Amino acid sequence: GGGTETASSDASTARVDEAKSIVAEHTKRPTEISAKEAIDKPIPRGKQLTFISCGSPACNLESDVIRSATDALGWTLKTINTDGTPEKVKAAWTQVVRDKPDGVLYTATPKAIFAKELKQVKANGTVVAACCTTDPATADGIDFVVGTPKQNEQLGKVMAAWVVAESEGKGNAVFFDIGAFPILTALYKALKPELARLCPDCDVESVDVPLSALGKDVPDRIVSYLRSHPKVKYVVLSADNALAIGLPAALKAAGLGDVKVFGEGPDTTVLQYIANGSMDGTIMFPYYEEMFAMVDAVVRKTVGVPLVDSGTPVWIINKDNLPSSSSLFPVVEDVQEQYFKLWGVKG
Amino acid sequence: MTTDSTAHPTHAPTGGEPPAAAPELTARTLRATFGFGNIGAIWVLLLQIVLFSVWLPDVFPTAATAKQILNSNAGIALAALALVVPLTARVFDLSFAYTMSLSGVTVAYLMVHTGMGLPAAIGIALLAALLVGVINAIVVVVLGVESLIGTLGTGSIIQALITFVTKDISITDDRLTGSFTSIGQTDVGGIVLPVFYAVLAAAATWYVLEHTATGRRLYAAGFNADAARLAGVRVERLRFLSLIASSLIAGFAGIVLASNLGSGSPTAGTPYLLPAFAAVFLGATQFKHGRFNAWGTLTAVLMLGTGLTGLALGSAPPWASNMFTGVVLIAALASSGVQRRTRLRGRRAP
Amino acid sequence: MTTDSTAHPTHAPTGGEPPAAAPELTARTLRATFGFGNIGAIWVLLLQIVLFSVWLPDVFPTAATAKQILNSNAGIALAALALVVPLTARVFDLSFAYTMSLSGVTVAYLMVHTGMGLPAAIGIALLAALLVGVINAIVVVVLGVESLIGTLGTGSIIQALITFVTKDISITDDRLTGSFTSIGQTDVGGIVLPVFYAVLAAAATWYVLEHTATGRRLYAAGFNADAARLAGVRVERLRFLSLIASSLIAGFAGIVLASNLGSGSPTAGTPYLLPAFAAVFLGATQFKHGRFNAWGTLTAVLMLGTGLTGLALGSAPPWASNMFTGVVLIAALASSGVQRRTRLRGRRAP
Amino acid sequence: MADQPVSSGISVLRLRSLSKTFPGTRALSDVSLDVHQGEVHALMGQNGSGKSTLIKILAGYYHADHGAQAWLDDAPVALGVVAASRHDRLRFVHQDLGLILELSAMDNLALLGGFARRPGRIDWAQQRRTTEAMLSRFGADIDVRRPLTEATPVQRTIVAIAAALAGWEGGRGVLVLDEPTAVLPHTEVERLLQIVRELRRSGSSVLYVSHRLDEIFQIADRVTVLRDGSVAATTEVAGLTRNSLAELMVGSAVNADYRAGSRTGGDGEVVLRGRGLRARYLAGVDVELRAGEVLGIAGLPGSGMEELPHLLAGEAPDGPAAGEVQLPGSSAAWWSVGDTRRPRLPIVPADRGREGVIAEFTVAENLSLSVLGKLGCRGRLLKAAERELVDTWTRRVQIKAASTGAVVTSLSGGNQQKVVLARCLAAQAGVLVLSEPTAGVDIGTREAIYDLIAEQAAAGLAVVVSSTDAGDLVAMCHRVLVLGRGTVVAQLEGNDISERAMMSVLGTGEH
Ligand SMILES: Nc1ncnc2c1ncn2[C@@H]1O[C@H](COP(=O)(O)OP(=O)(O)OP(=O)(O)O)[C@@H](O)[C@H]1O
Ligand SMILES: Nc1ncnc2c1ncn2[C@@H]1O[C@H](COP(=O)(O)OP(=O)(O)OP(=O)(O)O)[C@@H](O)[C@H]1O
Ligand SMILES: [Mg+2]
Ligand SMILES: [Mg+2]
Repeated sequence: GGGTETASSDASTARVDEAKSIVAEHTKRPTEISAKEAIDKPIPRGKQLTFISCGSPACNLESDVIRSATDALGWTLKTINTDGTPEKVKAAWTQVVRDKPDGVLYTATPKAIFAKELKQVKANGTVVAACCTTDPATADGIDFVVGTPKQNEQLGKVMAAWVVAESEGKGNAVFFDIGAFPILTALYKALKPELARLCPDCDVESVDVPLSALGKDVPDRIVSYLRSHPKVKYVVLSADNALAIGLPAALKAAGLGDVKVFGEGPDTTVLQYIANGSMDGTIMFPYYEEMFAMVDAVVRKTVGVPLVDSGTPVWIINKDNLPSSSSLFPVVEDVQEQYFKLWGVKG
Repeated sequence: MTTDSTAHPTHAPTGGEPPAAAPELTARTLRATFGFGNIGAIWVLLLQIVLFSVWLPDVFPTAATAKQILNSNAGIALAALALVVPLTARVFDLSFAYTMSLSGVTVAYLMVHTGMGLPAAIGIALLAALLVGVINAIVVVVLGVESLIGTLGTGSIIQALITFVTKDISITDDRLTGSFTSIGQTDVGGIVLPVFYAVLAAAATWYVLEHTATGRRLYAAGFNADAARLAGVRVERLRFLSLIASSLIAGFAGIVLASNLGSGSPTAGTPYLLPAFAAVFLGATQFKHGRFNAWGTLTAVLMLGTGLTGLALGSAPPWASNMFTGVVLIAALASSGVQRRTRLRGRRAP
Repeated sequence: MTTDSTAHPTHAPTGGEPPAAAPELTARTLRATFGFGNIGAIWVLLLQIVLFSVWLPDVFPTAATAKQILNSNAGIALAALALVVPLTARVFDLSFAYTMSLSGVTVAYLMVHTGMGLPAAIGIALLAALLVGVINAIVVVVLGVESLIGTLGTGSIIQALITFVTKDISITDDRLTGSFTSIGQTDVGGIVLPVFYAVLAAAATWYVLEHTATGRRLYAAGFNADAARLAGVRVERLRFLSLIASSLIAGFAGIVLASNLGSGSPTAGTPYLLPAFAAVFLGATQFKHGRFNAWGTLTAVLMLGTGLTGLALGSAPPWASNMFTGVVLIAALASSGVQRRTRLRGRRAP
Repeated sequence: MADQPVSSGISVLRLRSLSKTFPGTRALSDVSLDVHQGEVHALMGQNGSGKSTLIKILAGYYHADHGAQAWLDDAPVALGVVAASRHDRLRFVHQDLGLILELSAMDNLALLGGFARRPGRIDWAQQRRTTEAMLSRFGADIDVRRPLTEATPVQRTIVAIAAALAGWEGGRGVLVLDEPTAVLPHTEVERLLQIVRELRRSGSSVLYVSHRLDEIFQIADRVTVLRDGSVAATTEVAGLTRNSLAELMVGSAVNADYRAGSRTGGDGEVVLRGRGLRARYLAGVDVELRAGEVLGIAGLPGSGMEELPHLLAGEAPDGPAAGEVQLPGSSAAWWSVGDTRRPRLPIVPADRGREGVIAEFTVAENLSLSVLGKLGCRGRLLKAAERELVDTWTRRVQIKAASTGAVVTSLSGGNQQKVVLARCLAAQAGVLVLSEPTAGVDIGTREAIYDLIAEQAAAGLAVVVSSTDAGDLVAMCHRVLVLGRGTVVAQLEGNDISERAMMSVLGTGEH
């Protein structure tokens, strides 16, 4: 029996090493954006972009990022704020129909809400670019999508590697999902098999958090889970700007200081938790990269060159490589300059 | 010492005008009807229109803007109208927002997962809303639970059921395009059907409250349940019915909303909770001197919606809409406030 | 004579019990004090404890669970206590949730962007809350705007200001760890400081309402403002002060919350809006027969919180918590409902 | 039937074995009552003797205890059920009127009498004409479309009576009036009695509750007297005198024409001055009140007699008002009547239900409300001191309550009035303002109040009393200001104060 044991332990060591190398690889800050092809035709100035803001905090940042791009291009940006209710989103699209801009950008709204307006927008010749939606890009609908479920699967795999690496191949983990956001489900879809592959002894369970718990009793739910599952020491959050807020204090009060927490999509609060060591790591959300990718898509469509792959870089941040805890930052440090170079403009 | 006050020895109180009895067109009637106190929201609305037209002369004062305002406020108008009747009978129905989600999800679920036809699905969704109304009524009227909390409780239960069935995921499918979306998205001369539904619902509410004995009894039950009871008004039955009415209207609003969304969203209704109450209470200060009423509610919805559209047209910063809503709510109510206070004080007129 | 007369809604009222006059310890007094009608929430709480202990014998009935329940409900308890005094004077303060966000953001902003020390930052944040209270009071008491809508308006303005300053991004920095987080995160024997704050706030509220002339006058102003005014109670002044009190408590709760989160979140307070009102209204049915009161509010918070923790310990599905909250709200109120209804009926019977 | 009615006649309404137990109180025990066709049947009794309870059971508002029976025209009636089917046979004016003040006169009439309908909707024009016609029988000049919150108590009473009569013309049935005249002035009482006579002539019956003995002798054929919830007697009115009737109610000898205290008083310091007082009806009145003086204010509705007490007490008036008030006891300053900072005086308001008692409070809490500041020690409310105060005053004004911890609304109307009066007396402010102090107060209590006021006045309390009941003023006052059209038209002093004198000044003494 000893031989097989050694063999299996060798195999498991190998897998742990693989996990560690995946984590190590993604802990290095990416330096290149996925788009490589420069635009060889001149980009006309004076074009008009519209951004439909979702009404959540991140959208304000996104608006600023887009503005830095349009300013460099000599384009104008109009941001329409909505409160996130379907009617107001629809009204914003009605306005896009009236305004006839050259491009419209939006994030995280299902297409069904404005399907009718979308047809008219297309008829006006407006380019439509989206982020963070399960709706696919199709010939007669959205021209370009970044932040797709497929891209999220990549993140799920990295999360699995993190659990294995941190636990030296012994981790029992729990994944907190928000069912209301289908795009997050892709994370677990990839996480579970990847964890099984990297660590057959590890286990993970997905726990669904209802929308109505956000901002209220999420930390209490997580603490309760951990108390009733004392073997679980690794917590993976599907969206830590919604799930991690207040968690460190709750873990501390419950004496669960040995639990490690990892996530995806931090806000400044989460960055702060990472900075002071009360959270262990997270995958940075590529706000800058995705906004620029959308603008880039509109630019390419406008000048008539083929669109490029919408993949975005993955970066694990932890206490040691965190650039700042008081503001959000790009994944690729000079993302702006790299795009400007592709566009042939100066920032 | 105010010398001017002695110049008006017979003080004319500004009170409620009758709804239907032909008013003589005296200066006093005119003042009471068109004075700032009675239609503050309309003046604020007009002021907004002037200001936005000056600020955005090209885009704001257009027919397209008018249509956009109407179209984008039909849903909230329907939601608010659901509240007028129960509030008249002094019953809070906080569950209406959840009922909206419920009926939308029900239609979508039935069409997508059972392949049911649209009319049948709508019928069952309305039945579900009716059931909610009955349960609310049992909780509030029969069990005697304070309506504000009782309906928050039923709302919470409805949300639980929705989560149970949908797992909090919107129900979308190709089967939901076509006839289903046409309920909410068909437009007539640029104005979508929900606008007409809202006007119809307002007209019906107005007719019931102003022109039927039931309406008068609803007000009586709301103002003074005990006296109404002594006068032979069946207060409990009216409360029961008013909760059913609100659930049915909310259920209908939810179907319209889902059709607008093209999907059954498990949380579609919740954003309407506070705005709808704000509109109904603001509406109560309009036209009818503190009584909940349908046209006042519509006016309030338009007054709040116009500004938001204007701000969006002018690409105002993200904080502007909240600021605007707050200021306008207070302005419209304060201008009616003096009025209302004197009415309340009037009770003490010896 | 019909046999269903007992079920008749217009049933004979029973008078309320004496809160002030010394109750003799008769069987009736005991029943009134410990009967289901008066402390329904406590019975429901005990029932929960038994059920969860049977279901989860290993994890539920432990000291750790008790501590967890206390710790995780201190914030909502503070928020709810902010509402007790204004509601007693019949003033709704919906802005409290936004005031919570405001004070948290203010402390964080001052410490991070101006390098101010903690005590000064807290002082200024409380001043900001005080200012909100004064503005609320001006809107509601001086301008005479219906409090439900007036404070929704001021809340909306506060949110706009927060968005303006923070761009809706949480304020974080290293400077916020250390002394700032210790306000909310320090624990004494496993129980964090906010629990003690909540108990202190409840004790203070209880003392004011039960043992001072001001408390009695607040109840009088809330029950019948006109009669109270004629009896020499300065109703307007009390309403004014009650709004200031609620803003101050909410401001303090916001600071505690921010300390707990370790950041100034622009929307930290909003999720507390409905749960806090639910707790206060439920609390009003406990101990004091329909009067808003501090201990009843704490009991209600615990009753609702215990279930949520228990369900999470048992890994209940995501819909379970809403279902539970709804059922328990209705159960606790219905069991007190019969009681309360008779009190209300008693009011009019001349 | 076992117990035969005292007088013969056909019974329209018969009640047998009617009992009602509230927690802690037996309001009615084994009451039997017959109302004959075409008679005015008075129901008398002290405060809390069960009159209103009996009426509310008839109206279906309360259930009776088991065993009660009732017949209307020999058809058994289910007590404690609001039945529309009885609506054409039984009509009510409840104590404290049972109106919905936020609604207009038109609406209130329609709720009781039915709506004028066109197919599918209410015919508001017709409804308005009907309402105006009904109200014109009383000569009431009110806008039928405006909420009754704006109406005076007198106007409200008229609306309540008109509403009870709306759509109920004669025939066999009973009109039940529970203290309709509690706040009505003499002229309006006359009109009401006239209407009651007309009803009797047309064959209707009236069950009539009042504490005013004169009315009973003017109008009633028979009287049932309740004492502590039981029938003390049912008898022909013709065989009674004022004193014997009063004695039946109280159970011991009383003087129905009681006058309290001495005829003269008020030679003390001036404690209250008002000058140039104007308001909606007042058109310039000067007042001076001395310590130990009881000053009456008489007048018809619209003369300003309802407004004056409120202005003097420091209630910021509703509409424009002018004038100044001085309280020489505390300072020499003249306060404008609109000044909200000016010190307030304790007042017993006319509208007890809305402005007097706090319905959710107990008797004790209501009583101590105005003196809480004196019951404390550094902000703390001393419960023992409160209890002592409450016990003292409950005894002094003889409040009949199950306990001082009972909700005040469980008291009878008259006892609630005593609670409010006790609250104001307890404040010991030196000046006391009373508006309709004896509204709904029984004869025994009324005398107790007269005595109490006289006793306090002798000790230096200055009192302003306005009352529509001339008897009050005669019994209590040292001096009476008679108001007409907003000004003082006469001042009566000492032994000149009499009902006849007041009526002759007001021009209503012709009957
Ligand atoms: N809702 C109630 N709960 C408890 N006790 C009540 C209630 N209503 C009346 N009572 C009691 O019943 C008795 C009779 O009251 P009722 O109102 O019938 O008297 P009344 O004869 O009409 O007196 P008044 O002349 O003062 O109007 C009183 O002792 C009163 O305290
Ligand atoms: N309508 C009234 N009826 C009876 N007393 C009145 C009335 N109006 C005023 N008072 C008198 O005024 C006082 C109430 O005013 P205020 O609240 O300013 O005094 P306070 O009770 O001493 O206040 P504090 O408790 O704050 O010291 C009472 O003590 C009472 O004597
Ligand atoms: Mg009575
Ligand atoms: Mg009486």
